[in-house]
Order: sequence, then C-alpha cells, then structure tokens
Amino acid sequence: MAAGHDNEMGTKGSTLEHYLKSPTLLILVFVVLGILVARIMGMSTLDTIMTVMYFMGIALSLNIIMGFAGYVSFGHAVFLGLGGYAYVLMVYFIKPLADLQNTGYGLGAFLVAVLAGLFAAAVAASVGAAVLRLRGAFFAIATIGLDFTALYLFKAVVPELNPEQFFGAQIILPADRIVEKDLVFNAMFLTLVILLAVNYYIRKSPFGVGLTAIKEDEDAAEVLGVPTTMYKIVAFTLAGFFTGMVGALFSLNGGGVDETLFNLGHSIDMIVMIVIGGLGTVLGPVIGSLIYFELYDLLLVHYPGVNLIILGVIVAIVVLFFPEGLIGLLRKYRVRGVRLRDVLE
Amino acid sequence: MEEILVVDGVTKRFGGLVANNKVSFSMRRGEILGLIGPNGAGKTTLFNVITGVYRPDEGRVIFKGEDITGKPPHVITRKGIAKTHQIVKPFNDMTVLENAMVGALFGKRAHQITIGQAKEIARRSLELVGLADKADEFAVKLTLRQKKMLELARALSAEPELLLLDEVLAGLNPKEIEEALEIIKKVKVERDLSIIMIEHVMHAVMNIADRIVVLHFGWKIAEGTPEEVANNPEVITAYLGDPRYALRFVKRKGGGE
Amino acid sequence: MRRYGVSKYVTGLVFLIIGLLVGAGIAMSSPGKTVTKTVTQSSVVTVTKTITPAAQTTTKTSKPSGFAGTIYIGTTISLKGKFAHEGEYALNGFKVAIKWLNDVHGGIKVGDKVYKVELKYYDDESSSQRVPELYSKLITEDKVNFLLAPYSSGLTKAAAPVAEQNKIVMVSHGGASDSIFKQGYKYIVQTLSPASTYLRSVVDLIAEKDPNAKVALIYENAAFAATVAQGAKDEIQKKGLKLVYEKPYEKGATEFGSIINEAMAAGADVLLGGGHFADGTALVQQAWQLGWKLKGIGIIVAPALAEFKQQLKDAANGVMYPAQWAIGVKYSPEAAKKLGIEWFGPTNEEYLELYKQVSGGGTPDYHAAEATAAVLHLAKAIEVAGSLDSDAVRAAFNKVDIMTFFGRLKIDPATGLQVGHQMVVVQWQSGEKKIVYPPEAAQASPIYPAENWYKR
Amino acid sequence: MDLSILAINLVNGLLWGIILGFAAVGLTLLWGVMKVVNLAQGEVILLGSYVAIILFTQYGLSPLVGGLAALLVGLVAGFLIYWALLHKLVGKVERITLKIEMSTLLAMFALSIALLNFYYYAFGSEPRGFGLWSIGVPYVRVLDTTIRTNILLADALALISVAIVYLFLDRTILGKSIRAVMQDAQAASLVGINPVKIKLLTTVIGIGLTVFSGFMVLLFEASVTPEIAHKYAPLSFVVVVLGGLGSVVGSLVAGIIIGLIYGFSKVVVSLFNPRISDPVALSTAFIVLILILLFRPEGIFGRKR
Repeated sequence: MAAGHDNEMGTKGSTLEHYLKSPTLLILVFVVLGILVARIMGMSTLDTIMTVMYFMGIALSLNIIMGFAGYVSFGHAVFLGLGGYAYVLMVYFIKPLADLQNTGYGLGAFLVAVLAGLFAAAVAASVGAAVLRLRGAFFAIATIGLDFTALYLFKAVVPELNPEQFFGAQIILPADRIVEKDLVFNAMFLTLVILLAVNYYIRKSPFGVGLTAIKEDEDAAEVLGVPTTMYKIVAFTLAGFFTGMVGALFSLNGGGVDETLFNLGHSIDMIVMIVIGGLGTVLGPVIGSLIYFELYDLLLVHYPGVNLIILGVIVAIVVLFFPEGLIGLLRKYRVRGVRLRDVLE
Repeated sequence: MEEILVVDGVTKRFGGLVANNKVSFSMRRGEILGLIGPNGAGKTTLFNVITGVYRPDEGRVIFKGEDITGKPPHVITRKGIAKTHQIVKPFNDMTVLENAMVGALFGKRAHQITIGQAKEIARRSLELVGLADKADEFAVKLTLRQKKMLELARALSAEPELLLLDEVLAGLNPKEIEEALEIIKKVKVERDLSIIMIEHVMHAVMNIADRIVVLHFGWKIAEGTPEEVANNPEVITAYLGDPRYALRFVKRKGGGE
Repeated sequence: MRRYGVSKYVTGLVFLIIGLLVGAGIAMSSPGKTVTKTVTQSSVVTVTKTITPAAQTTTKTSKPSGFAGTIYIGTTISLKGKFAHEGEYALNGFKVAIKWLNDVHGGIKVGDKVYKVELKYYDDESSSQRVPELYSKLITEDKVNFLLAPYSSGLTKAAAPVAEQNKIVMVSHGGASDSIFKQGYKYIVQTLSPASTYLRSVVDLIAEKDPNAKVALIYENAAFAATVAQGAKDEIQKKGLKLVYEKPYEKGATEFGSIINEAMAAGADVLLGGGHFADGTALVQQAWQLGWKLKGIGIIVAPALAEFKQQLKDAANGVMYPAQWAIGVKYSPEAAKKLGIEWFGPTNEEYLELYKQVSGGGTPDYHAAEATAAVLHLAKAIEVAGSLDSDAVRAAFNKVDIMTFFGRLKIDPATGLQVGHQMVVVQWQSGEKKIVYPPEAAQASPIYPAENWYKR
Repeated sequence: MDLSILAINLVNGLLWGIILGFAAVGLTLLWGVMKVVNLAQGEVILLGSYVAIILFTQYGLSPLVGGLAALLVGLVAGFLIYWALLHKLVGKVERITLKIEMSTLLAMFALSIALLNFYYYAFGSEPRGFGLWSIGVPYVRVLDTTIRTNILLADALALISVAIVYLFLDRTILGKSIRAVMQDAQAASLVGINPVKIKLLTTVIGIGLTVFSGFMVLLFEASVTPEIAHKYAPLSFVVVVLGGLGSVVGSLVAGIIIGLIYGFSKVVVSLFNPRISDPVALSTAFIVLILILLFRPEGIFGRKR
C-alpha cells in the first residue's frame, strides 16, 4: 500500500497536481458555489447568506492561528473590532475612501476593507511579536487582555473624535456613506473566497506543516528547523488581517459600529465553530460554521431561552469526548481501506 | 581531514549554576564522537548551545568554518546540523511519515522542495531506520523504540552533515540497542555523516565512537579514544567511580562482545 | 492496488456528494425555512414571555375579513437584556395601538381601501449587535411595509442605517437622542420629544424654587443620556443655576461609591442625570444609602417604571423624572379643537382601558405611551399619504400635525425631529406618581426641597 | 479639594481591590495547583450572588444566611465541576501538558457559556440585589469618604477568608499537600499524596471560595446582572497573573494594587478629560496584565520558574 501511495501522490511532486487531487478542494468549491447559487437564484435571502459567510469568515480567520498553530486566541474579537472601527472611521472622515467604497461592484468596498484589514494586521504583527512568546493559557489570557485594552481605549478615544455625534463608542455612518447590500455581499464573497484559498494553501504548504509541528511540540519543531517565531507571527498577522476584513464588512453591512464588536461573544462564536468542526483542517471550520449556524437556529426554535445553555453543554461534550471535532474524528477512520484523512485534507 | 565542528571555550550559565565551563573540542568530518559524563554534567546543555537553543555566555561554535554562535535553531538546522531529543518528542497527532516530512521541509533544503519531494525524502529516512511499514500510523501509537527511531528518521530527513544524538539508546533493551547501533552505523556510512552522541550505555558508546569527550560538572575533563578515556584516572575517579568498570569497557571493546 | 484505486474514487464520489449537499444546504437556507423558524421563534417568545391571550387575538388572529390586505409593521423588542423592562412596556404599547387601529378605528384607510395592521418583531436582546441583522430580516424576509425603531437611542442608531439602505420609513419611539437626526437620514422620523429637552423642565422647576441650587450632573456615557445632559447643561446655564459637579459613567455601571462621594465633596444638593433603568435605580439607591443630603433629584427613565418604586421603597419618594407622558395628562379632543388641529387615536381613558386589556391588568408608563403614539403617528401618515409607498408616507409625515392621548405630534420636515410634543415632570409622592410641572398640567405641587428624603 | 477627590478614589479603589483580590483566590488555586484556568470565573462568582439573592427575595432570609449558603453551594458546585468536567481531563495525568491545559480551558469555557445563559434564562438581565438592606446603619464616614457598611462587611469577610485560606495552606497537612502538588505533582505522588484527592480538594476549595466571593461582589456592587461576569472574570485573570499563580496573599495584594491603580488613574485622567476617565482607568488594568505577562510572567510575588 505504501508503494501505491507513492504512485498516487506522485514523486514528480507537481504542486498543482497535488492540490487538484484533493476531494476537499472540491467540497470547498461546492461550498462557494452553493453560496453563489443561493444568491443568484434568490433561494436564500441576502442576510441569511451574509450571516453564513460572516460565520465562515471568522471561523476560517481564527483557524489560521488556532487550528493550524494551536494558539487559542480567546480575545480574537479584538481584530474584528479593530477592522470594524478602522473601516467606519476611514469612510467617516476620509471623503475619497467614502466615494471609493461605492464603486466597482463592491470592489471599492473590498479595497477599503483591505485597508481596514491591514490596520488590524499591523496591530496583530506588532502585538503578536510580544504575546506570541507566551504559551497556552497565558497566551489566551493575554489576548483577552488585549481585547479589553482595545475596548476601553476605543471607548475613551472614539467620543473625542467627534463629540457632537459619537457617544460611548457608537458610530453610525451618515446616510450618504452607507453602501448597498449587494455591493457588501460582493466584497464579503470575494474576501471569503480568498480566505478559503489561503486556508487551503496553508494546509497544503510547508508553512502549514510547520504550523502543525508548532501545535504538536513547539520545542521539537524549533530544533527541527521550523522558524517558529516567524511562522507564529505570520499566522497571527494573517488571522488578524482576515478577521479585521470580516469585521470591516460586517460593520459596513450594519452601517456602523459600536463596542459590541469587541464582545467576547464573537470570540466564543469563532472558537466554538472550530472546536465543533475540528482543529487543524480547512473543512473543520467550514463545516463547523454551517453546523453552528443551523444549530443556533434549531435550538432557538425548539428551546428558546435555554438554547445557549444547551449549546454550552454541547460544547462541553465535544471538548470532553470528541476533542478533535467532527472532521478530526472522521480523520481517524478508514472507509474501505482508504484513510479518510487523505480525503479530508 | 577537515574539521566539521569546533567548540571553542563555550561557557553557559543558568543563574549561579555553570552548566558548561570553557568547553573546547573539535571534531573531524566523518567522525563519531561520544559525549559522556554523569547526570548534570552539561551534555544536553552543550547540545542546546550547538543547535542554537541556548546562546552561550562565552565562547564560539564553528561549523564548517563558519561561526554559528547564537544563531537561531532553525538557521543552524538549515546549515546542516540535526538533533534528536533525549525525551522523545514525536508530533503525536501526525503520522510517522508526516513527522519525518517536517524534518525534510525545514532541514537543509528548506523552502526549496515541494511537499512531494519532502515525502520522498521522509520515506527514504523511514526505510533507513526500519519504520517504512509504519509510515501511515499516528506517531502516538509507536513503541518507545520506534519513537526513538522516528526521532532519528526525522533528524535524518533534514539531510544533515552533523547529527547530534541525545541518548538515543536510553530505555532500550540489549537486543534493541544492538539493532539501533547497526542502524546508526549504516546511516553514517550511507549519508556520510558526522555524529556526536550523548550516551549512558557505556559499552555501546565505547564500541561505536571514534573518540570520546568527557564532561564533569560542566568542565571537559578528558578527550581521546575510548581506550585512552577509559584508562584516564581522572575519568575513572570522577565519572566511573570504580576502576573495574573502565576495565570491563575496554575488554568489551577489544573482545567485540 | 487496483482495489485501492477504485475505492479512492468511491470515497471521492461520496465526498463530492457531501460537498454538493453542503453547498445545497446553504442554498436551501431559503427564505421560507428561516422565516418560519424565526417567526415561530418570535411568537414563542411572545407567548412565554409577554402576551396574555387577550393580546394574542389583537395581533395574530384578528380576522382579515373586510380588509383589503394587511400592512406589516416590523420592529425589534428588547425582551432580554438591559432594556427588558422598557421593552416589555413598548411591546404592550404597540399592541394597544394595533388593537385600536384594527378593532376600533376599523383598519387603516389607504385611498379607498382599508387595511388591517399586523406587527412582526424579534427579540433584540438589548444588544445593538443583533439589531442590523434583525431589521434586514424584517425587510427582506418578512417583507414588512414600515418599521418601528427599537427601544433606546443606541439601538435606534444601529437600526437606522438598515432602514436607510432599504428606503423604508422607520418611526422612532424610544430613540430620543438628537444626533440620529443630524446624520442626513431621510427615512427616520421621531414621535417622542428629543433628548435635549428631557431635563429642561426639571431644571426650570428647580430654578423657580431654588435659584441657589448646586447641581451635580451624573449620567450614562451614551448617546441618549449624554444628549439629555447637554440639554440640561444649557438650561442650567440659562437659568443661572450652579453646576458644581459633572460626571459621565460607563454603560452597565452599578457601583457609584466614588462618584457620589466626589459629588458630595463638591457640595452638590441637587442630583440630575441617570441613563436607563438599571443604572438610574442604582444611582438613586446608593445616593440614599450614602446619606447624600439632596434637596432635589431628577433622574431620567428609571423612576418612570413601577419597578423603581418596588426596589427603592421610601427612597423613591421625592424623585422627579421627565416624562413624555403620564397617567393624568390632559390631552383631549377638546384641547385639539382649541388648537385647531385634528385628534387621532383613543382618548386617555380609552387608552388606559385598552392597555389593561392587552397587558392583562397592567398600567402603562410613558414608554408604552410613546410606543402607542408612534404607531398612531405612522397610521395617520399612511392615511394622509393614501399609499403604502415609503417615500409617499415619509412626505406625508411632514404634513401630519395631530393631537393624540400622548400629546401633539409634528415633525421638523428637514430632519424628522419631533417638535410638536412636550414633556411633563412627574414626581413620586407617597408612593404615587404625580404630574407636578408644567403648572397647567400639574396634578399636585412639587415637593422641593425633598426634606424627608435622606432622613430616616 | 483635589486631594479629597484623590482620597475618595483611593479609598474606594482599596475597598474594591480587596474584593477583587479575594474573588481571584479560587482562580489562583485552581490555576496554580492543577493548571486549570477557570474561564467560567465570572459566572462562578455570580453563582454566589444569585444564591444569596434567591434566599433573600424568595425566602426572605437574611443576606448573611445567603452568604453562608453561597459558600456551601460553592463547595457542592466545586465537587460537581470536578467530577463532570475536570476529572476526565486532569484526574489521572501526572504531568499536565499544554494540550491538556487547553482542553480544560475549553471545558471551563463551555461551562461559562452554559452558566451565563442559565442566568439570563432564570434571572433575566435586570439588576438584582438586596435593595436597601444594610447591616446596621447604611453608611459610615471615614476621613472624607462616606462608605456603605455593606462594603465594609464584604471587605471584612474577604480579609478573614483570605487569612483562613492562608493559614489552611500554611499550617494544615492537607494544605501542605496541596502546596506540594502545586510545586511538583510527580514528586508529591511519590511521597504518598493521592493526587486525585488533592485535585478534588483543590477544585472544591477553589470553586467554593470563588462562589463565596460572589456574595462579597454583590455586597460591593449593590446589584448584579449576568453581565457583571464579563467585568470580574478578566480582572480576576489580571489579579492572578499579577499576584503569581497559586499565591493567595499575592492575589489579595494584586487585587488591592489593581484597585488603587484604577482609583488613581481615574483621578489623573479626570484632570485632563473627565469623560474618558473610566475607560482609560479600566484599560490600565489590562495594560498592566500584558506588561506583566511579557516581562515577569511568574507575577510580582511568584517565584521564578
């Protein structure tokens, strides 16, 4: 079988060929197509799709640092907030950017969101260089600290920017700076596709292997030649960048921001989706976010009031008994001699 | 013959404790160097200094004529030094093959090879250490001996010129030790390696090493062929404690037990 | 080996199908599915949380016979979270208005057709996080014709961009903050008096009684309360009172030890401010527990709710609050006739009766009243417009100048700000709410200084 | 005038700091001994508050009885949490690896989701408290500051409790074995201490104290909402990191330091801009957290590892 494997995977090692052989890729393509079909055929409302894309977006963003490198960032909502505030403040105060965001079938909004993402990424890179020296719970606690630091700083700074209009940390965009939903959809969709591609590429690249090695045993990885510090910072920065972009477009969708964007609740969403779906894969967060979306709705319908209590219990069961999540669990099995992990990655 | 590694006056302190005190030695390409000494002598610390995990307080490490002192571990690994861990550190949730692939991807040819090529390199290393049939198992399921061999395969995948083995034989039974020694010998020839090994299994290291360096409380107290070291009175009193042991090692070496 | 190859394809196929299913799954999160879900949800929440059988009939099962169709009005209510109290009153207020429109008024007359009104709502959990999503849902999935804003300025601000994006008229009943109306939004109109006017009459009252009063202004640092405070500050200056201490506190604050101590150190003897129910109650409670010798207390929002009295008992007596409306106000069809404007909606007596039916025996506070008024305001505008088109209705709002049980309603055409309605001052006296200001509306004279407040 | 405002804020900061320090004692024990980071800290604190509230409002029992009940409920809750969540993850292992640490983190996190939403379900989000109840006179005047007696009661209880816990860990055999496990679980098991028993005991004491502290938090805050969890949990982390893992006295001192920093920075910022004094003062606590983590992760009172 080992020999057969050799032939399958190809000793010539064409990277492209390697990517194309993965059924995962096909699944991902179908997920993207599903979103498009739902949108174009009008089978599902824009807001439902936006919510699905938002969930998927934040899960896949956090996945880069939590799923691959094993650093559980409990305060990751900080980048959601940074991205959101960066976006709204930019279009609030800078007229050219406000004009740009309405152009090019959503490409303009996408570009402004990239700027917002870059701001989040810059913070992630500089802060990451410091906090990524910490491991495990200390890292988690430090990110929570970051989140609250940012929250309170924004609460302090935002009202000063325009004392007439901004109270607390709430900003709403003036009527002429709101973007049509269709354009926001396009920008979000583009972001999601790129995010999926980045996740998939990382998973299949030496970078991803290095991150996984860091997750398994950072010291061993370091000695084996993995440039751990650099890899961690790059992963954290990427995660910050995409979370920031999603946060920016999420705020644009709502026409404004307030401090709830920093809520630990958002971090909770991200972590739960990854934990349910399975750490360290691309499919994990994708499936996890879909399950979470459905679960959330389902529990809401049948058990209103206690829905989130049940969710907590489900998470506990997953953590205690299926610590690797759905995909992680499937990866361990074979179907008719084929290791599912070959198909699921 | 060219000197592949020069350790020049390396001192490493941890607070008040001096783990390495002006340790100097050099080794030639193709040599197997044994590094022995009682627990706490500073052997693993010295490995960590060579691989860049620790930065020495004084002294230099020169690899192939280049000063690599204080460079980060991943840079040093890429220059051609690989190390196995005293306590095995397999990546438990990765397969054996993937474990070895990490070595290949971040070893000498880091960033120059594709995943496919890395797989092939990894596979060859696994074959060398006799783990080819376990390639698709998760590392967590291996026995201790297999894990030790996996450490070796992972290091080999990096395609090093200098291999540092930290107690690779510890915890193995006599039969496994013999097998492991055979593998090390085979690997050395096939890969044209230079090897430094920390070892407590005395007869093994006496048997396999060309030269031996003895550390004691951070100091180098002796250096030479196994016979010279075994007969060195300082080593005998400081390390072996009982002269009769030394005699037995020499006999074994001569008799090829 | 061949077997391996084949099974690999089989597995690949299986996963292809899974992929298709996942893709289709997203596609099938179709309007029908989600709508039924969430609508059920809202009704489930309703049943468990708020409505009594009587109210259910008004909103859900009034027969469409005789109506040309149904006008759907969408909103979110804070059934959970920090505005849960205010939210519950607002919901009952909406239901009263709808009951009156459908059962008493006989439906909204649009041109020559008569429409029934129905309310669709979700629980926003008092969090602005959920508001934009829920309003989008109301517009795109539930296809509501018009919107009512959520309770509180913060949530109204969160909902406003969505209404604007979709060009749907939204009537604000609990978002008093002026700043919303200065952002160029075209589709938001206000039914209640803007925040900047809230404490104005309280300040006037105090200035009449005690020109030397030393005022401490302690308020929540959020859109609504900060605007109220700004309005109060302007009025304090105008009337020549002394503002000796000013402090905004964070949302969700419950402990006021150092703030009250600072204000006491500054020598303040009048406390003005507050924010919403929770913080306002805590502020008064702790001022009392700390023995602050206050002559006058004017707190926004919190004292209007019956729960304020339940929690504070004797400490509630003497506390004043500005109200958009209070039981006992004297707006009537006759008063409307005197002003030469039209009367619309139930009279005050009818209103109290209807509210009792809807809430299962409850009495309304001004949060309920402003909610009712908002729906009446909207209904009138629809009738004036003679169309269900949002732009037409928005234009009609500019022409509406009516009097209701809630008072006069008239907006500033440019901004949508309410300019017709006036506030009253209410004071807790011996466990009862009494309108004490302005004199022409007063039921009792104000107790100032509140001698007994800090003595026990 | 300015000085009296400083005094007011420092006194208030001190009074709050003691509560904060005590609220983190349970957390520091769990974290130090078992490497379990109780992410549900805030929710566990609230358990104590709500127990006392129910007994007060539903059964008319004195808040003092409620406090005692909170402690008892806390001990039971510790027992349940250990057997339901922690035993499977940390019970049998000798060395707690990073992976196990993260699993416990996630397990406690699941508990926090469930508990928080249980509070919302059962108690709603309205503030609840003892209303106007106070022990004896409602307030006393100290220096320039008026202080609610409820706060003094809470602080006194907190200080006494910290002293008892300290003496327990320092003087009793059980306490000493807990500290032994904290230093080295493996070595401890070699000298015949049953690690499972110690872990269970630690969880019961740790959770018990945390729940008990909810009673003090309630007395201090006058009323609580479920949202209070998000205020006290992160601050507890700051306190534990500042005080050093496993250090009971460190935790108390760190709490006081945070309280004083908060009070002080509030006054200083107020000089420049009173509008932003609260958020800036709160952010200083978290800036301290990050700095400590980066430069002295063992905490100011912790031993170097």
